[in-house]
Amino acid sequence: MNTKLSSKRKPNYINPYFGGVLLGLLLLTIFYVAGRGLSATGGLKLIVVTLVDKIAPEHAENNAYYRMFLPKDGSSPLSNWLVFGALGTFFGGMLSGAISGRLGKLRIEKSPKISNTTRLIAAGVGGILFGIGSQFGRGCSSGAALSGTSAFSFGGLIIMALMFGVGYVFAYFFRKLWI
Amino acid sequence: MGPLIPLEIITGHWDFVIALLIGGAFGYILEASGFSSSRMIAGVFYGYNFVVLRVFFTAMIVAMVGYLYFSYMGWIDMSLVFVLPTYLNSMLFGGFLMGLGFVIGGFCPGTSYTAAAIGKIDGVVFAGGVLLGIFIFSELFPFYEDFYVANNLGNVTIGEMIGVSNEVVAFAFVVIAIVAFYVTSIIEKKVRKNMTEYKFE
Amino acid sequence: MNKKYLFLALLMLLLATGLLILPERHNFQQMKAENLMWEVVQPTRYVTVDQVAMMIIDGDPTLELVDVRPINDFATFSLKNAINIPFDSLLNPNYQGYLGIEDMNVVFYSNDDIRADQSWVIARRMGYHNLYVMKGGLNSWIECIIKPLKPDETASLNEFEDYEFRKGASIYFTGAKLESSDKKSSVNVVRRKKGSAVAGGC
Amino acid sequence: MHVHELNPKKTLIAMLIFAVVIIAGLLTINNPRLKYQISPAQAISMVSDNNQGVDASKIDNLLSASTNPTILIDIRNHYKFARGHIASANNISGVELLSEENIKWLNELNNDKIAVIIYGDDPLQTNGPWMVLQQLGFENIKFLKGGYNHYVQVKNAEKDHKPIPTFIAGKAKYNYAEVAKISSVSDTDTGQSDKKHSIIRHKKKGTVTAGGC
Repeated sequence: MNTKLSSKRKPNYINPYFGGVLLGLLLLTIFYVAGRGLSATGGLKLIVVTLVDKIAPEHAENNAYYRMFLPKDGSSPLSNWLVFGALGTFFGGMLSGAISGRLGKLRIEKSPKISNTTRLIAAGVGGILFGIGSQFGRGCSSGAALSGTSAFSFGGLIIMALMFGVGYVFAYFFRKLWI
Repeated sequence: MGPLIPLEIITGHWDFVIALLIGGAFGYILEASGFSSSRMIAGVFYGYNFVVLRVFFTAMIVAMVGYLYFSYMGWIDMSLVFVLPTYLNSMLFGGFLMGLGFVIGGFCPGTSYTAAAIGKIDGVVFAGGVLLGIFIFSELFPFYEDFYVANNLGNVTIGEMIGVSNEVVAFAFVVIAIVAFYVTSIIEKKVRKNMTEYKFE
Repeated sequence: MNKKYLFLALLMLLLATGLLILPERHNFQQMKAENLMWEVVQPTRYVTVDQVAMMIIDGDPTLELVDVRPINDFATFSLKNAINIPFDSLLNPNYQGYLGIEDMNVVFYSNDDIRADQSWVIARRMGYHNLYVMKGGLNSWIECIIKPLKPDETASLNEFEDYEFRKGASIYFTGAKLESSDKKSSVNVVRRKKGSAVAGGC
Repeated sequence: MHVHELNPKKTLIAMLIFAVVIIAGLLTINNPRLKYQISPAQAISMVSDNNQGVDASKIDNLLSASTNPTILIDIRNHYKFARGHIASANNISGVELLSEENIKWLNELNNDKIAVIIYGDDPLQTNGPWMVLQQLGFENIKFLKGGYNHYVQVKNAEKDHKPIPTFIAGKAKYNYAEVAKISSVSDTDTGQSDKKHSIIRHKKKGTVTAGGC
């Protein structure tokens, strides 16, 4: 579909509607197979739980939140659907990048107006905010907003609306980061 | 018929293989749609690139409509599909933080994995940030334990909340999505005319 | 703008409209009669009073005893931690939350086993899983567990072993019953939960 | 508009496949062969009515009636049927009863208002299949109270000119709260419960698969 003229300069992404339909069908598949939605942060959460449990088991046992995700039978929290899903996401992205030639050397993508450090700090801060928010919201953009809303969860709709709404409200203040 | 795992049609460790496959497909679709680029994602907030909205809404309406048809045909038992419970207070707060994190960091966790996978340092840093954020949240959990579970509405669906059937909700979403697709494509065109600095990564 | 987009939009709208105009289907979530009959004739859906006693004594967390007798009967006597769902209230939405809890094995009991069995058939038709009937009901419970009869001299070793267990169980239940009469108000209420905390995802 | 968004050819193909799957699914919705005629709520109120069974003592008259004799169906397995059954009974298991021919046959009987009585060994064995058939709308199908074991007792009692035992179902035989409180309850209860005791002993002897409790 790419015109030959510009195929060098422009990455050959797929049509976003096509991606959307595929993602929708994937959601349907996971509803059909697993009876739940996609998840991205769940895997990271279990990694955190495992790390804390390894380093300070008593501390993990005393914290109500860690305890919630430590399997009662003493098995590793890592042997969980969510962790494998997150791993799959990573490798799936890598595969797609390799196929369409985007897999490359380490680099930073940013607006030309800001320095690399600024971009990395922003990414880190954004990640921390997202990490905390995803725990309060019981799901991230894929788990709560996308899968939740698709399964008609009211909470998922709230998170989706807020995520985009707040994004628009604060977009003005952070425009330098992007434009 | 479905869902297969809750009905124990698929058991044992096969579900991990399936998780890996579905996760892989998820990552592939995200990356191929361009979600590994934070500037592309952030474009949704500045009007120069609405690819996030397109993928997101298309996926949602296809899934919603398909889900209802599948349930109608008896392929999926809706009562066995997980409906995210609504804890109003903590979800409002969480949504707020995520919106903020979204516009500052330019990723969400799933997309940051794919960005990291193709070698973007900012993606790695974002994923690390998420990890740190979850750790901070867990460590401070005792301070807001009550807030975390306050105002629990249970596994309530959108339809139940506003008093219509899920079919109507799905229809409304389809209409909204189509209108949004049209409007955003016009906005995008206008914004891009005035933009010289943005190029595809 | 490509015309195909217009077509796509129309197709999506059409599919969504289809959802609105589809005729309602009743009962499709209920179990097919053939399957129901097949399960009805399986003896595996019964549990003996000995098994129930064993599970109670072991504190099996998956056991959910459901008393289908009327409220008054339940108030005068019930098994430990049992939940009361009177037979005529089986379809009452307030009670249905107790059925279909993941990983819970529901054991119906009544005076004998017929009422419990009827509850089983109705609940199974409604599509609930992991349901059992306590064979012999409370009558059997009294005869076997509370007042076990000593087997004849000629009885097999198995029967004597059963008897030993029942004697012990009898002491457990009659002794524990007296103390636990006030504990009963704190019966842990298990509400239907979709998925566990971990399944909450993300 | 991006270059790659100009032509949604693949999107169209994917969407068309999606639509075709849905339409194919809708066209092939298989309506169940057997439909429940009464709702679960109706079923509950119907089985709550205790007069659905047929007494063992009346069964011979029904079977030998000159007009519209009752059809008797033994739902036990072939082995037990061979060891003894009520004369003129047909041996059809519960699952077999739902086969296409049998449903057709039962429908004809239902239309002709010919009563059908099913029985198993004991009430428990009879109850489930009977309820399924009742919920499928066979109003003519009744069950034998107490099952085959009780029938044998009745016949034996008749032969020995003893009082015919009555069948009681669903009743509490003990005052549970009382019995459960004191572990050493004397065996000599009131006369009434003594009588019920004897019934139970009879029942146990008759049961082939003893050791029920």
